[in-house]
Amino acid sequence: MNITTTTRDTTAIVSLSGDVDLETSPQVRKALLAALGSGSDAVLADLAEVTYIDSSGVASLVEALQKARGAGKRFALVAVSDAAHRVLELARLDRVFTIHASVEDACG
Amino acid sequence: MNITTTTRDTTAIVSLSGDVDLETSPQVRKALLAALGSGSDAVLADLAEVTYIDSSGVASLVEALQKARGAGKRFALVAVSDAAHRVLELARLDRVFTIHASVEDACG
Amino acid sequence: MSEALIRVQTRAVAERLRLLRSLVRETAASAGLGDDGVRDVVLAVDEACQNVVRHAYAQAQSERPLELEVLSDAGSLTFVLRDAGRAVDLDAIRPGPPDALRPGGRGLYLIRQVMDRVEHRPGPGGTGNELRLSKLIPREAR
Amino acid sequence: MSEALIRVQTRAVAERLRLLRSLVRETAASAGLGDDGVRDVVLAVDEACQNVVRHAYAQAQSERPLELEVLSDAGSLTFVLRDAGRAVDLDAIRPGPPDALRPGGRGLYLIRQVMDRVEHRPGPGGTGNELRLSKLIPREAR
Ligand SMILES: Nc1ncnc2c1ncn2[C@@H]1O[C@H](COP(=O)(O)OP(=O)(O)O)[C@@H](O)[C@H]1O
Ligand SMILES: Nc1ncnc2c1ncn2[C@@H]1O[C@H](COP(=O)(O)OP(=O)(O)O)[C@@H](O)[C@H]1O
Repeated sequence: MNITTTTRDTTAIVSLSGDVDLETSPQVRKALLAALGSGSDAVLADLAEVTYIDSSGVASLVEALQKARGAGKRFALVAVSDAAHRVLELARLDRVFTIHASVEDACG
Repeated sequence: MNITTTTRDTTAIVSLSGDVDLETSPQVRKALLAALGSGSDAVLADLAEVTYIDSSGVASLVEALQKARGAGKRFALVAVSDAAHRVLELARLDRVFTIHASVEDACG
Repeated sequence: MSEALIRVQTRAVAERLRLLRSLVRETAASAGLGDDGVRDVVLAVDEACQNVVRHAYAQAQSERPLELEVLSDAGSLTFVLRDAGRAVDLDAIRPGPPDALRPGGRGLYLIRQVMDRVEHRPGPGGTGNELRLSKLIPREAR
Repeated sequence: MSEALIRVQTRAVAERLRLLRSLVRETAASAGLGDDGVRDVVLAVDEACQNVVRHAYAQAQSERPLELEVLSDAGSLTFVLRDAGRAVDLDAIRPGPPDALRPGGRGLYLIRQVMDRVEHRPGPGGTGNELRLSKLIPREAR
């Protein structure tokens, strides 16, 4: 599992790759909350390279969404991989999150 | 594991793909011996897509080589994948077999 | 007649889940569940295993056995998960779709969504749980 | 102190070797063995398992237990393979590089080439074998 956070103007992009599971989701949670705590007014979670995500990974995304709402910031998912999309669907969260096809779409 | 036998002039090309192990090597052996038993005067085992080979797979290749020698036919390996080459090396067979980079090389 | 394909014993810790997933993936794929079926089954069994990691034992407990057995018959694949924690009544936990804005509480829901049969048996004497998760194998793959 | 990562029990039949390889691959990769090391260890353990499949039990025997345990310590990974067949003296079989033109007889040679330590113990009372195969983990990966 790899996490990279980059910034584009006032948007923080947290890119995840690999398996997000009970072992690795605490780091994902930390990275998302850190990005939301920084000066940026929007945070995007780029899930293009996510090969697997479980309920603990989904919980990190939900927590980030909540925190963003509380702080009046934008939080969205970007380039959601098939593997991740399936789990969001099963968890009935595919309509709860804003999902963009690409970082360009999300920023445009 | 997949085995395809094609013919080019008087050469039979047995292409293997996947894992050649104790479960699948009997089919490999059968395909190689069948190719040697046919009218062709040369048999090439194309190992480009071999992801794994164990001692039972190597044994099938050795048996084919022996049978070819007995029958005065040519038997060679072609496009040996890294995975297969490592095992031939460990078994000290990398110099025993004639190895060509490609089917073109072997037929040229 | 079902056949035990494999039985695995390990410690219920997060660091073993990846290995268990790869094992589930491999058995599900060779049983003929297509890509989508394999993916769903991997998720369900992982969620069940992670419940053992998180709920079956006290955090400080170092003995934390987890056993996973894979049974196969002509028409289905069954994953039997055993722990030696406090016996619980999982059948009593039947939430609908979890609250969209609560982070946790999705594991059992996902498991029940994805598997064709979910059976839980509390162990005898209040100790241990056995969870049996079955998935039908598409007729054309049998 | 070595830790048992996982213990696996299955029937010693050719159809299970693929699954065992994937398990070995996954444990070797997470232990930090690098692509070449992983590949070599997968080969060695597969050869050892396949010897149990081919030699430990009479062909007609349907009970054919095979157990594989993976132990890890800071510096190495050990695969312990147990069968319940006739105890043999594997240490007595020490061929050099096998005859180029004999098809069989390469399993133990490959295992010894690839692993850093190979220990065999015949079981008590003439029954069973335990083969321990260890591989050192490169210092930079520990
Ligand atoms: N193996 C288990 N041992 C004890 N309790 C369990 C076990 N599995 C599940 N539970 C209980 O079931 C509840 C619901 O589980 P789940 O739906 O996976 O959501 P979560 O684990 O996020 O709470 C858990 O909170 C726990 O109380
Ligand atoms: N688990 C085992 N039980 C009984 N005999 C074994 C076992 N493993 C190896 N052997 C013996 O060791 C011999 C050498 O094995 P190996 O080098 O793998 O070559 P091969 O299996 O092709 O003969 C075998 O022929 C067999 O007699």
